[in-house]
Amino acid sequence: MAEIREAFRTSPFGKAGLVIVGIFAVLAIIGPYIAPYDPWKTADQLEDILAPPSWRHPLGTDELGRDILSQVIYGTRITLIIGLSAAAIAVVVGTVVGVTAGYLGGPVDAVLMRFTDSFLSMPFIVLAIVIVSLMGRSLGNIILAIGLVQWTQAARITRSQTLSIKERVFVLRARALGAGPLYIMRRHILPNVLPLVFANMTLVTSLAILSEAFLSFLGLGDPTKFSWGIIIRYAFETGAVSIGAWWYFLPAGICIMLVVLGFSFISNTLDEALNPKLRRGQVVI
Amino acid sequence: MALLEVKGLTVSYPVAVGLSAFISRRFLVAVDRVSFSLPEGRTLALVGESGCGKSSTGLAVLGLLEHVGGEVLFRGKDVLRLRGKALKEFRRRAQIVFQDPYESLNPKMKVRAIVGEPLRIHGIRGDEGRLRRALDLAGLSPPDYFLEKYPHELSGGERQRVAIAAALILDPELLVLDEPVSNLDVSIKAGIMNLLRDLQEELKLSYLFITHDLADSFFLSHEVAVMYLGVTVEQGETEEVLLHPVHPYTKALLSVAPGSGREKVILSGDVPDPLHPPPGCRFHPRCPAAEKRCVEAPPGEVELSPGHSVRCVKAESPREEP
Amino acid sequence: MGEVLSVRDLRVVYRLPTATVEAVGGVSFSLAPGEILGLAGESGCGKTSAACALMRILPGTAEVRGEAFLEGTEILGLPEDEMSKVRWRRIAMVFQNAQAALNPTKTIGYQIAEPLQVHLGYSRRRALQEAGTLLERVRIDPKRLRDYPHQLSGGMRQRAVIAMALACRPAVLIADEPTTALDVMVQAQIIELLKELRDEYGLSLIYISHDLMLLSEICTRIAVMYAGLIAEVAPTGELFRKPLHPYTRKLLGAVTKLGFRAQRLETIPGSPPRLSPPPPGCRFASRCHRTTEACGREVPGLEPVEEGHAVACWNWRDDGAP
Amino acid sequence: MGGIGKYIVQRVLLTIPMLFILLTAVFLMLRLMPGDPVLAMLGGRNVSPELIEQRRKEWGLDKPLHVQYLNYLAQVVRFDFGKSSRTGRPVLYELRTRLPATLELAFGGIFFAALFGITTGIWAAVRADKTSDHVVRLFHIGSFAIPIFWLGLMFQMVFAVQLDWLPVAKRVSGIYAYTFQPITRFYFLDAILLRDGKLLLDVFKHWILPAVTLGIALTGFLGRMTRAAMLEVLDADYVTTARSKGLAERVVILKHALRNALIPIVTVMGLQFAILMGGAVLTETVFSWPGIAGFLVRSLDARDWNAIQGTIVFIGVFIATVNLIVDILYSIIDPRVRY
Repeated sequence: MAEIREAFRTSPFGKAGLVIVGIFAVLAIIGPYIAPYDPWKTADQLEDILAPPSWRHPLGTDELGRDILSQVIYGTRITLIIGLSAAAIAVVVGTVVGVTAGYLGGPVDAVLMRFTDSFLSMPFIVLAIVIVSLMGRSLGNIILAIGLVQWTQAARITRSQTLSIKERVFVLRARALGAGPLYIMRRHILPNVLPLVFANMTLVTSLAILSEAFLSFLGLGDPTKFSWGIIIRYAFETGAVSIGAWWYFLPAGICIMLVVLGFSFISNTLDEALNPKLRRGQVVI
Repeated sequence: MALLEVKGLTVSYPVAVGLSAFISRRFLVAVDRVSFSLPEGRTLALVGESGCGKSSTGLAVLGLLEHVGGEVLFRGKDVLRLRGKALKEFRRRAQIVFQDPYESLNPKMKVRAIVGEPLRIHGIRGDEGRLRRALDLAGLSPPDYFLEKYPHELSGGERQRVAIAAALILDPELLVLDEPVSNLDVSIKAGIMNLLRDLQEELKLSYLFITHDLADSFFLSHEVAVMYLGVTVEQGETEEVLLHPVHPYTKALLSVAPGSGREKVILSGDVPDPLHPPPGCRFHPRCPAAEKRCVEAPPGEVELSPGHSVRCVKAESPREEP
Repeated sequence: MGEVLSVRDLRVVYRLPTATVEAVGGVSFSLAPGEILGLAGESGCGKTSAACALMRILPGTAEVRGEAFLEGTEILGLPEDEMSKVRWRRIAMVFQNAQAALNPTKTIGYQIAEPLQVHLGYSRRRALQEAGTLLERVRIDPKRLRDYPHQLSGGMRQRAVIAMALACRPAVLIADEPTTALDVMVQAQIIELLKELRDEYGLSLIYISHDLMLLSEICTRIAVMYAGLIAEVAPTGELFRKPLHPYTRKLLGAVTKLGFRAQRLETIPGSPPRLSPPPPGCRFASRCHRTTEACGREVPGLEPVEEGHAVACWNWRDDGAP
Repeated sequence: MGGIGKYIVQRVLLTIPMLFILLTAVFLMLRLMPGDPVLAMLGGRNVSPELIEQRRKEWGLDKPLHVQYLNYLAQVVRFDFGKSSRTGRPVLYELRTRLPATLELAFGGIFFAALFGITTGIWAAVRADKTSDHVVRLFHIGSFAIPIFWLGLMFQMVFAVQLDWLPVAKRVSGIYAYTFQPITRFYFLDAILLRDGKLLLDVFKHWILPAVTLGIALTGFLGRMTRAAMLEVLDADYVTTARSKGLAERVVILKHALRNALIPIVTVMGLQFAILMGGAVLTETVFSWPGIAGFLVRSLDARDWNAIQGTIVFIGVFIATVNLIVDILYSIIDPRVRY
């Protein structure tokens, strides 16, 4: 824990990550109370259709005259909910599979890992697309689909960590004392694996946020909600690029980028704190 | 009766050769029919170079390995066949201290949890006094200073003392010491060696002391078994074996020990691959005194004097000093 | 005259983000042609830092001060491009971990031939031919030129590293714990080889080790280091017969010896001082059994006692022979 | 060298169970997903029960699951994925004619990813902890964080719409759409075979934006990997040894460090390829690129059952093959791999 605090204290990237994620988290919570408009409210006048940014609509409007700033603010909550829940599913499934495979070893490990490998050889976007288009475009299904395709990485990381801890002498010592497998997993393996799982979770969250954007962009988002990906999808469908309506897709894209950047900064900083190999400047004595 | 009686102990490891491990498994015989006995309150040193099977023997004696053959009798009961409660009872009475104190302590646990762990595993109500006594015995005083520390806050010697305290807390009878001082600096090592000797006297402990350092075994052990490629080539009273060695390998090993003052017998080449051990006497390809019959069959064990035995054909037919 | 290497007041300071550590605090010694000087000391005493400083291969965080004359040329202040002509050509180094010192994806031959091509301008073919000769000299079959490091045994790898270091016939070879990871028998082989090479190539050696007994087998002179300073330097026999520094005496008393079963081993209470910054007086004072008021005030310099024997202690005279 | 041959055979044999698991997973996913696939495919509420039954028979979905499974395997082994209900042509034909487009894009992606990622990764590692290192790392994380489709849209807006330097989408300009008869369907190759310089330029202009877009999507991963691997190698004793042997820094980095650093990079290249194909789906959509991924998206929209299943299996087999090649490549660069 001390090394994590130290890493965030010394890394400007790590601090920036915490700040960015913090701001968006606040926005997700209070968003609906501060949004200037109802994001679904269409325009009454013609000049409010695809209007460029103005004092009335700071980020302009879409082809139905809806306020884009409000859409982006509402989208924050949806995007973060999807990102965090999908990451939670992925990490829980991945950790269970990884620790089981790593600790039990042998045929269980071989089967689970072959299974993981075959998942890895499938582009996760393709898998997610198929799952969502078969199950229907709802928020829950999107979370489930992303979670179910993102678990492989968590599984690999926890497995390799479990394998290396299992070989550590203190585990052998516990066995020599007569400890059973459950005791060893609980007392020795998990406490050493969990920090990595936690670091991995931040990375998976950013991947999940990107995945949601991908799915939405491909027309598989939940049509009853605004997420950043869906806003860009609408912009794409409207042909915002060719008519030069940059305000339509720029803000949502920048938000995605910032949040992913924030989570990545955090994940990098955690990685460096937990993986001494990445640290530099040791003394040679 | 001896506390520990090992008869014909064999340890093998499955070898994974690349991807073919999925198709066929081969076994490497790390320990081949090793026998010895360890009386109460005494120390037996297993010495030899890396890969000679001494550590495997130590782990096998505690029932920690798979693919083990032979018998390991602890107070007359075969450890290899113990299950359930009886096994747990044995685990209480036999403990191990490992080589690397950096590795053998869980970095996420405080000293209190590490030393108290054996109590917890055996469902013994841990009282504070017992913890303190164990730390005290291991020379960690005052105990309060150490109880709330994490391993990384301690020096190498202190960590090894924590490991020893954790091994002592259940009042064991047998301690397997697997190279307990090999990673320590000389001045710290000396303290641990003294401690081990004091503890033996005070608690009447029996040690199975695994080491590559002949001088260390000379300091701590009553008896010595010299191992080469999974086989004991010579064993007996420490002074007998290390001052009047008979087996050519023991002689060579002693001669190259720094500071032995003996004329060097430097064997060329490396220890053969244990996957393909040489036929006959395993030492013959490097033996300065090898002859034809050494290739033909492995030599039997010859008792030169009570307790001092050697595996060498030259000793079998005592024509001359081999 | 006739000194190959003469080091004066060598200091190494690490400037880390969190602290400034004085790893070597003013070390002076000289090396005569054909001499083997041992640098002894426990971990963290600065022996490796001193060696790497002479090779000028310390990381950028290290600051090196002092002078070192190699065959009359001062090398610590040389510009890097000049130094890169001297390094490996006149002064070379063998690292502790041979496995790590060899590039896993290049053949042994390639790696031995490389310095010959760079420094002596040999053609690729000639360099490889010479590499074969060198391999043969360190008793490796020249056919193995084409092998990759992982195909060699630990002992062979270290011998290949020695061949690589000797390729350009340097005047000085620094061997940093070259046998620590190896078994005693292989260690004996390497030491024998180094002695032969010294005679044959007229090498001077600095041999770094934590093992005093080992140094006694190979060195003509031994310098004992403690906390970044030389505590005592003496010809090998003299150091063992008549150690004067309290640290040297304790260290010698802490070593287990074959054939002499001590009742207890000497121990040194406490641990070495922190070097960020070092304490004002004698660095051993906090662990010394006899200190005077001078010890805490001023660092004792190396005081010559006899020919080749010097000690850095305020009270060596009062502390009669052991 | 018989060792390598044996290794390759073993590696191929190991790929078979993996493919088998993959095929089974695809099968189970498509059949056992909640919701009736036939209903989903027909996509409407107002479909008569007769039509549903008829389709069910047509697709063999009325048979027991294990029979369906065996039929499916038999189909896959023959690479017979049936006909696309959307285009009316065999799915395999559709995939085969679209593969060159996807490959052309994918190669471009790998090329630019390597160009940006590996070079900057090495640069950052060599100058570790200096300002340029921080800038490069920021670039790596940034390129990972940018949603690739959004980047494509930005590129389109800047380079195609605002500056009008490059075309917005497609593989060739409209004028060629009718006159140009592809031979290999690799348009670069076709243009060269036809000795048509103008066509070549046109193809290049269409290719560059999507290829760079896809490349940047991978740059972050590759760059971070390269930097980490390079840092580790630069810290290794053998690099210190190489330096002290008197080799020039350039030689130390290129001859001693780089090859060892590439070993872990090559191992993740296989995984990268799966990500690359995922990125291709998005890139093809943004740039209306007529490749396999675009085909999948349109098949999904049209609920084209055979096409979906065929495309997924095809992509899976394709990636498994690439992984196999990468593994063999790995065994060649790393002499420590035991055959």
